[in-house]
Amino acid sequence: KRKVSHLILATTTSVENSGLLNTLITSFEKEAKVKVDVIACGTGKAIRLAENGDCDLILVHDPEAEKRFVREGYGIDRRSIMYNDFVIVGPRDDPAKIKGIRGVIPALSAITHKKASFISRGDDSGTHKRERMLWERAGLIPEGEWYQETGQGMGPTLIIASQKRAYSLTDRATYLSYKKKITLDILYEKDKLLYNPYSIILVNPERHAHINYKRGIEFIDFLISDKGKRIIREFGKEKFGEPLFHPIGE
Amino acid sequence: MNPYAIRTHDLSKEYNGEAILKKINLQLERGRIHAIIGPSGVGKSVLLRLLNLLEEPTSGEIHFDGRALKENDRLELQRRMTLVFQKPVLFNTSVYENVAYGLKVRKENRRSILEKVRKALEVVDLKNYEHKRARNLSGGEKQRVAIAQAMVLEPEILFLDEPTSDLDPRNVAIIEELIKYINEEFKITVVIATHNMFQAKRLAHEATFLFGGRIIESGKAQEIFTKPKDRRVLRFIEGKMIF
Amino acid sequence: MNPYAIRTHDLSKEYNGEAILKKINLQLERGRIHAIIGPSGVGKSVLLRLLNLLEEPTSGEIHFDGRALKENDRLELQRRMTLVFQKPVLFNTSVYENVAYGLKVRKENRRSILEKVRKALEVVDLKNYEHKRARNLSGGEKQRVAIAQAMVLEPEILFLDEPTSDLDPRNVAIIEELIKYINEEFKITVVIATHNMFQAKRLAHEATFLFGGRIIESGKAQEIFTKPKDRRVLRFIEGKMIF
Amino acid sequence: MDYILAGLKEALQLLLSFDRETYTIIFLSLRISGTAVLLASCLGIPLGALVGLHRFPGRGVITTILNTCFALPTVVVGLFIYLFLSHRGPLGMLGLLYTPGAMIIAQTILATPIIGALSLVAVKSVDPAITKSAISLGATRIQTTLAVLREARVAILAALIVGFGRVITEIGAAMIVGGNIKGTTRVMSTAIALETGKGKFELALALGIILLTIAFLINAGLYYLQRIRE
Amino acid sequence: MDYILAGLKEALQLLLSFDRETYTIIFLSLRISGTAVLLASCLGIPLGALVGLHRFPGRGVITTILNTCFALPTVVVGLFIYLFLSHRGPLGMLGLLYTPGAMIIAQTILATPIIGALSLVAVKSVDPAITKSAISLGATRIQTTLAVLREARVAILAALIVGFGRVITEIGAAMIVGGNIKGTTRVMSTAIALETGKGKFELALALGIILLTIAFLINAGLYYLQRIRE
Ligand SMILES: Nc1ncnc2c1ncn2[C@@H]1O[C@H](COP(=O)(O)OP(=O)(O)OP(=O)(O)O)[C@@H](O)[C@H]1O
Ligand SMILES: Nc1ncnc2c1ncn2[C@@H]1O[C@H](COP(=O)(O)OP(=O)(O)OP(=O)(O)O)[C@@H](O)[C@H]1O
Ligand SMILES: [Mg+2]
Ligand SMILES: [Mg+2]
Repeated sequence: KRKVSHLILATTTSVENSGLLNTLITSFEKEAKVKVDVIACGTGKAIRLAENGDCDLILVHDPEAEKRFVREGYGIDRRSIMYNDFVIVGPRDDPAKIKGIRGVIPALSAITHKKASFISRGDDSGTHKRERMLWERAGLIPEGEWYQETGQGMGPTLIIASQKRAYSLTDRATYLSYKKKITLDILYEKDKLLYNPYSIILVNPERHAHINYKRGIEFIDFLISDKGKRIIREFGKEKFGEPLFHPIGE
Repeated sequence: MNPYAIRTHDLSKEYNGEAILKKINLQLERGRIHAIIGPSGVGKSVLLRLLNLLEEPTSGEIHFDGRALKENDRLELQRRMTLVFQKPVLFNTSVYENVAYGLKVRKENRRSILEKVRKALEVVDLKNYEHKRARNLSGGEKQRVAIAQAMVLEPEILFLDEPTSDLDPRNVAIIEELIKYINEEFKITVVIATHNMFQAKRLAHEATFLFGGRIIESGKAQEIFTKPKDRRVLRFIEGKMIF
Repeated sequence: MNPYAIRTHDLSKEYNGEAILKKINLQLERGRIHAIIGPSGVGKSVLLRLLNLLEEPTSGEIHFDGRALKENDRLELQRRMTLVFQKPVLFNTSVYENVAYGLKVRKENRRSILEKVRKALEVVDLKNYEHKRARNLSGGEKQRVAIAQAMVLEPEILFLDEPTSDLDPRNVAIIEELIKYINEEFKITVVIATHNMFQAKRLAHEATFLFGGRIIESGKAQEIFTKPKDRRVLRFIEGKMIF
Repeated sequence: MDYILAGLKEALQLLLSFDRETYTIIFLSLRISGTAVLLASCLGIPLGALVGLHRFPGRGVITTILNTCFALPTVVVGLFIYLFLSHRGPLGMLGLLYTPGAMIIAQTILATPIIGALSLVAVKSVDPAITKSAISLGATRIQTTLAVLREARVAILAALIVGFGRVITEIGAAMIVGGNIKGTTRVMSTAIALETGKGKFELALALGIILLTIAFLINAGLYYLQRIRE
Repeated sequence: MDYILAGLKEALQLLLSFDRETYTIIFLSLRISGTAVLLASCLGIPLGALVGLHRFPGRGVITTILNTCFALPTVVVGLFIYLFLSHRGPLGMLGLLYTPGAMIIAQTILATPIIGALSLVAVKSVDPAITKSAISLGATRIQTTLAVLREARVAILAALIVGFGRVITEIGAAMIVGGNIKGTTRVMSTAIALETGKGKFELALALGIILLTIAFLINAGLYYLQRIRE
């Protein structure tokens, strides 16, 4: 039997890799006397694990998939707890000249038009799904030598983009933590379409009776508490000069 | 008790469809020394391996103590006999471990193993060889270890496949004396495959000649060596002078 | 040309600090048959391995054709001599491949290899054995393959380590005839390590007795076998009767 | 080059700071992989000996299957076991998912065919006459097998080393069934993958260097033991 | 169980639909890993034979290092090569990063010590008398080594199988130096990891089944070849 003193949280690698989760959990564990086990995996896999009842909570960023997950009765209590944003990064010389362009859609069009290299994650992650949505909105079908899919996490994808002097869509948090390893600059940012909210969802205890519902609620409550918000707001400020995530409901 | 330690009935053996032994009917009387003689490649070693239950005959039967071999007393039978191979195959361990092996698998106590092994090594003139690695021994030394390995077991039936081919005269004498001694003293049935006519003559009570996969003559050693009935045996025996 | 095919100077060999051969000074005259005789474990096989450059002596030198061995003509020298081991070690391939091996490494052409191998197999009475697996042969058959393996190379010096210990009289005769023939016909120097006194007497022109790691007597075979000077040699020769 | 030097420095620092987390990871790795190799030997060596020493119909197929297992992607093994241990799976009630137990199971399954296949080759390389000699000296079937294994000891030891290397470095299965949970199921290989994913190459290299050092010490010990026993 | 059946079904569909992407991945895997094993054999077998057949100071250390390489995390190898091939690295100008060439290099480095270590055990298991016999029959050093290798052929073949299994299943290095780029450097193992990450377990299993089937066919072919040659 699973120990009730454990809470299993499946989440995307980007959140785990940033180190935010670690800080949050350390603080939570002190108060709640419960251990939170983090399984870092892609959004797709996290949702799959939750469907199978192999975790108590998921923390992901793929609004479409999240909604479906709740609609199909696998999850309850979906809460958007924080956000950051996506940015388009690229080589400093900006061959497609997207810097200062108005809107992300024109930016992508410029890249397509120039056939400037673009590296996509291609792994059905939240980021990848957002990228696909953007191409769709732009009415473009990215195809050809210039568009390549890595099928890897955000970090490795940034490294590949850097080596190949290519554009890429990334979340700001991962970009900041990789900044020193790569030679890519943020070339486009701040569009409504680049808003990136993270949600936490409890696995439906009616489907999986063993789910640690009570502790799960406690964890969610902690995340949306003032203390939780403060931790999210402060995280990374010192190291990167700006916060990596922003709590929702400020 | 059945007078025959082993009898075979139409024992045959093929390898890849080639018949090596053809309907061998052999009677090995208890307590005697039997010589199996024949040219190289005739099947002497194969015969010993069959009798020692190391290989299955293609057809035919082997009777021990007058009873056909039953699958479930294979181990017990096996432990009543031992074969010294033509080319000694020793384990890659020390001389002591090699000689002790058969006693260890019989779960004898350490004390008695130590004693028996020491004695056997003394008999084969390898007194200070206990800790040497068997792999590095000379040809004759290996052969003597193999003989000691079998001797310590005091089997009811002892099969010897060219047991002295790698030995010098002194050691040949020692081993032959030993064979005669254990045969007389403990009534151990001995079966020797050999091409050394001198040795067969010196040791054997009974002799069996193999030729072309069949027994061509068999009987009292004395008679066969002095007045063989088969021409081929005669030729073979006369060949001894060039040995 | 130097009258000695091989001379050794204070050749010594130790294993793990134990001296096996002690300052051996041997002169092997070209074109003759030499017998190395001595009890089991005295170091006959070790000596042959040293002479055939398969092992390094602990001290001392070997001279070929009157010249000390130089590292860079090792291969060439090696190809002028061959050793038939006491335990035939055959490759796990066919009989044909085994006998052909030495010719193949010398890059002889296929035609001549085929011819020579066939002839050699015929001589050792293994005519239809070409395609058999060497591993499954009888003891005597293996030994004959090993002899054929060496013979096809027609070496200048042929080392034979107990070459007929697993053979029946008929084959012993064949091999001995062969040895005599190649010695006389091709002036091949032959060195035989043996404990078979009959054989040494029948074949050897010269004989060397080893005892306790040293040469205790050496000279014309005729003289040594009839009136040995050393008591230990006498005892050894007298032991022949029990062979 | 700086990376590598930095990695070396980091490795030393990690070890010398006596960082509890690092040591937890190291010992967990050794415990899990050691246990798995032990269990896999108990299954694999007898299996290899059985197939290697006896002729029976289907022997070729079993040999081929064992050899095929070298190409068993660890992710696939992980998935399989996940499907069994998942709450929806047949063994879900055991609650083994995300525990070291699950990792041991996965690694045992990975190592068994490897140790089996290499043991098979090992016993096949032993002179068949050894078997006959042992039987003739009165050994039972099991004793005969043990005698052959003793002759093949160098090659069997190599099989264990290969098995150990396979499981202590594998990531796929460990991630899926262990979950790489800090303090519970995070082992060296998954920690290395994690740090690499984070872009902390120096730390990843440092952990890699530590893993190799441990492996080197184990191998050196085995080599030495083997030498003095000969 | 349904998963596995679903995986099997999916595998069949993938193969029968003659999906170009699937076949590209399969052939790329075989090409890269096949080439790597070939190169690794050219290096590893002579290395193993050299260390196995000659006595020289440092032999024990080399043996131990080779054995340690079984515990070489593929991620670490990947990182190393990445550091060399990256634009900032010493070999950056070759432009090999994220090409099959880089993967071949990584896999060769992974497979060489493995094939070397197992070849070493293989030649060590051969009766030392074989060496002497070959020399006595006039073989040069190389010919002698070849004779010993021929005696050890079963075990050498096993070494190649182990090496092939290692490289065709490894993910760590392939991801880092290959990049898992669709159509260019995506191989079976990285594709399996990708599908697993997406939560598409059936597809991952399907690819795993295809990989195992290919490995099985290769092994069966080798087994058969070996049988008829004996
Ligand atoms: N396992 C085997 N597979 C195939 N053929 C075999 C096998 N064992 C023996 N033979 C063949 O059977 C024949 C008889 O072999 P065996 O060893 O019994 O001869 P032998 O009478 O002992 O001869 P020798 O005096 O030379 O030892 C030989 O021709 C040999 O090649
Ligand atoms: N490689 C080795 N390592 C250690 N000891 C060895 C080695 N080779 C031979 N010996 C020892 O050296 C001695 C001489 O061996 P060798 O084989 O030369 O004897 P031999 O005269 O040929 O005897 P036999 O007539 O029994 O063949 C033996 O006591 C043997 O144990
Ligand atoms: Mg025989
Ligand atoms: Mg000898």
